[in-house]
Amino acid sequence: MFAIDQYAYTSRLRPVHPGEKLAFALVTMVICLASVSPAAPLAVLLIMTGAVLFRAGIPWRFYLKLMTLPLSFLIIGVLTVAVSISTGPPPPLLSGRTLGGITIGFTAASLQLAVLLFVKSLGAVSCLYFLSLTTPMVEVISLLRRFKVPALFVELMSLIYRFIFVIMETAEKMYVAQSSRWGYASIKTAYISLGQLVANLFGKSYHRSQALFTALQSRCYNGDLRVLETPRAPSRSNIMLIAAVDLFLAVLALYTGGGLIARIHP
Amino acid sequence: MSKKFAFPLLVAAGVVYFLLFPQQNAYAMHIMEGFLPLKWCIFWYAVMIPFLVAGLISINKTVQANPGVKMLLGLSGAFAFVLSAMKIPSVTGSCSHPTGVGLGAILFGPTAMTVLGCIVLIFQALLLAHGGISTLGANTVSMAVVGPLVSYALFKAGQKTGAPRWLSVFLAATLGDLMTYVTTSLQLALAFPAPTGGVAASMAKFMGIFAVTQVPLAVSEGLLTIVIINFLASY
Amino acid sequence: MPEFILEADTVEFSYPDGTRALQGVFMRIPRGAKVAVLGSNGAGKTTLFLHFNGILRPAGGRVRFDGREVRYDHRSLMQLRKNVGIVFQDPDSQLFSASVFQEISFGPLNLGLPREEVRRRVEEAMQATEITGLKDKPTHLLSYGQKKRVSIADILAMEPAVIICDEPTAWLDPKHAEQVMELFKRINNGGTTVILSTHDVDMAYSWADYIFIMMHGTVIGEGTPEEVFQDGELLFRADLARPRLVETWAQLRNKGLLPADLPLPRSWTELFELVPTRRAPGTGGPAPVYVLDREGTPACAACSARRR
Amino acid sequence: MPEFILEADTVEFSYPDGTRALQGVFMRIPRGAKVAVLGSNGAGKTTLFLHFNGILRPAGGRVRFDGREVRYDHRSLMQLRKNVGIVFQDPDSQLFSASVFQEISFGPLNLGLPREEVRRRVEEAMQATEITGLKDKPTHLLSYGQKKRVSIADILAMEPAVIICDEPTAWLDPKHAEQVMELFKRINNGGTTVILSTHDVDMAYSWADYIFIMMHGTVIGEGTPEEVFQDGELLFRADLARPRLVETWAQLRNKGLLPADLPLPRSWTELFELVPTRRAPGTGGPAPVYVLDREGTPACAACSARRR
Repeated sequence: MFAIDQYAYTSRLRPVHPGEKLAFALVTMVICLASVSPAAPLAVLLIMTGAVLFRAGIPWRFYLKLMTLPLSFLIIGVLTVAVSISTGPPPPLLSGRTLGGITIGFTAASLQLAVLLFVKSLGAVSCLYFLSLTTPMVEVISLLRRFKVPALFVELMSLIYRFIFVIMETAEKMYVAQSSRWGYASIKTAYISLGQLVANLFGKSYHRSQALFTALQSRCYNGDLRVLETPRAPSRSNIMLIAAVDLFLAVLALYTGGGLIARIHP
Repeated sequence: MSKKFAFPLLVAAGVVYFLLFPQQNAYAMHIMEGFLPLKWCIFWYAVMIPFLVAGLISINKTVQANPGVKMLLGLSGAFAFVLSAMKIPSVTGSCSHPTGVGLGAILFGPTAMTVLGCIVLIFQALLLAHGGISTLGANTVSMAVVGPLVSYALFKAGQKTGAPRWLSVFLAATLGDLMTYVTTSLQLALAFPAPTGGVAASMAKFMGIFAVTQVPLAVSEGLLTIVIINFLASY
Repeated sequence: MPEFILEADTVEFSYPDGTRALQGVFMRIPRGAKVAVLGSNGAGKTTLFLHFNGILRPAGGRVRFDGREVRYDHRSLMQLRKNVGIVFQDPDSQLFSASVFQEISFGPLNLGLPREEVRRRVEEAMQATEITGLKDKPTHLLSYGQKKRVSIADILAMEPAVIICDEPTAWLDPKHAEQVMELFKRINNGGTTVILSTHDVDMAYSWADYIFIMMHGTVIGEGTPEEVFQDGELLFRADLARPRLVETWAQLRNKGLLPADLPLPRSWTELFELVPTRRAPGTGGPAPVYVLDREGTPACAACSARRR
Repeated sequence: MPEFILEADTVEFSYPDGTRALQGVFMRIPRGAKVAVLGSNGAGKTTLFLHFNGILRPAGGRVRFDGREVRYDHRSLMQLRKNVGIVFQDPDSQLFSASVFQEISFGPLNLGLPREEVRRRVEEAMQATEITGLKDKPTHLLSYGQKKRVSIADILAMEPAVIICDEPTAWLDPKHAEQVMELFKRINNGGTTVILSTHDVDMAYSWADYIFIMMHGTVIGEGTPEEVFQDGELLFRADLARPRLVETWAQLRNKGLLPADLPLPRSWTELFELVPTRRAPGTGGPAPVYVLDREGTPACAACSARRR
């Protein structure tokens, strides 16, 4: 139903310990976000894309499509940051127009910020995709359980994850049934049909929750949704690899990012 | 390319992209992964946590008294996720996704919505690639704290003043939606203040841009929510 | 008027998750016929049906309605869906209105018909499916069999030229299943082409004029019920059992109890009429056995045999 | 050890909306038996089952497990639910976890068993239901039949003395339905009492040791399959059809082709073995007919008859 979810269960990195994958994705993302020059984010983008395509075996077409998903937000957001609007004396613009006393254009600083923002976002997105394309949600939830995230939160997460698919399927069936009876023939019928669909879906969700409660009770449910975890041994070589890659990225970020350099050459 | 043409060209490219892929603006109000600087990510996580904890404590109390509520909340969360993945025909002719902020607040109340909304946002990031992990705090605050609070307050106020149900539902859903978008714009403006004019000028920029998609969306969602609530009342 | 009302011409389709649901399906539905599509779960029946009213668009090949290739603009699609109605398997996912009357009026109202015409059609559909008495009942309080009838009335009220029904007898007890099959016979008598999918060979054998057998997304055999169910090799490939009726007939013929040159019977009554009565030696006749006759009143088998 | 493992003694129950779901049900389940409860939707089967493991509490009458009256304090209830497991009809509202392994471990963990024991039971239940290969698959990627198996494993892992299954074959195609019935035969062979609800008379006839017929919240008849399905008046009142096998047997006997004093056959093979071969006069023997034998390989009927 969701392509990302399916790849997570079938990717070649599935057998790797989920904790290692999560740590790799998160640490790398933090380095990427902390970086103040484009070099480290670009390296992150490259490494993560390589890992997803060549280690996990995700088809490049799909990955590319996924990469275009946040583009509309990114382009609009980056342009908004880059453009400066001023009514006073025009700032030192690289390029721009003045219309009726309002100056619209780029400054060197804003353009630089926009470019940095662009690559940082893409780098972070690649970290997110690495995680979601290689780690099944079941395992992410297990990790959260082990990290002592409140049990209620974890239980709700696992229930919601399980039933997203059930409800989605019901919704799709209802939508198809409505469409074949002209339910979406015009805007007006579409609103009525959709309203009817959502209201029914809510009713069905309610009844399903009651049926689920009954079923769990008959299996001695006593308030906790306890389940047995299958323990997994972390791999030392993977941890070393992750440490090495992230160390490299951190040094790169510090070295190009002005942190170290700035102190030496103020 | 001469610097003179760089600006108009880029703006034109943005506009063309915007027009070509309108469906991709559907989740525009989720701040994407990596867009906020690290310190703002941490800041919004810090803002989110007290609300989340309060929500969990309140849910926990109900669950202790009635263990079946846990299943109901689980199914409701799944319902909210599926709702947000649907497409509604917008009044402008394109399609968009409902946020479910208003409906959720009316059906489940604002405290439960904070917890459910946060989980839904995690799944949207991991399953649908909308939003992100680093921006989860900021998105939760706008979509699962501010929005539902506004919606709920408006709906209750509407009930108290005896306004017709359709009107209070419409206002709750539409303004709840709009407030999430105002909050998001504020979050972006705080992170990227304009060199001249600061946060206020930046906020004006972001609000101006997102108004194009968000105002029609909010109105569409308001209308849809009226239809939904009417059907629910008739069962 | 073309001989075939619906045609699938080498239709290919894959779901986004990569499942190749249809792999070059070639199927031509004779106008006015009672057609059964047989196949186990996952054979591609439902996917094919969703192509017949344009919900799905083939990745390769063509679908033709009334001799003309189906186009996928909004107007053409609406026209197609008006002519080809689908009753889905699970009535719970297609009933959404508060009352039976409202439910059935959903389709005709969406067609933009005048109120009077909508009312007439709803009344007629309720009469045909024998649910007039349920008119004002909320749909969620109906029994499963009643819901099934309402979901058929839903489509009847749109007066389509072809009515497709996915697994009409799934989860119905034998008695109600038979009633539903009778209903589809009547609908077909009115001139509507009826297509049913099923994995019930007994039902397909006694009901259909023409049968298609699907497997792994293709049609692996077709023909009249007599042709299809005497083709042992085809049934074997399709992993289908022979209808009990054909099996019994073959066994009795094999035992020398039936003449070898008679055609296959189409119903149990026909079969039992073919079997000659033999007086047990030494007794005055067969012992009386209580059986239920067609109308369901208990009757002594020996007596009713004598009455015939 | 009491002869009856579960007893419902004039159990009454009404739902909050006023529906009188059970009106004095009297039912005694023989220990170690294969029991089928027949009845249409709304007859009260599910409501009765929910009394058998203490989810519902009777408004009147008593439920007894193993000869002792059921009490409704927390401890007694847990004890009862450990011994009486219910597999619900819709696996999608029973399976709460996306992981098959975690799902099955839920019941045994609630019993307070040590981790190693839980793991052993989960493995065993997966083996018995033949789903070990699905261990790492998420629930939502399973087919309906696979989900059904997981929901059975859920209960098996609790190792109950009685396993109740609500409409086990609903929505399954004939092949998978037969596999599930085989599974319940194996479970029963291991000593577990199995209770199934169904409206499939053919299935109930060939599978069960003992049958109850429910209607409008009471038991209107019970007995061995032979007894129940020869009682024409009972079947008529219960709005049930006779199993095809019984019907055919009765017809043949009535025609004098079967001796009147033989017991009812329990399978079609048995029936056909009872029918004597008669050489058609003037021919050298019956014409060969192609039939599928039990294993599904096509074979000439005449030959296979000769081989026997």
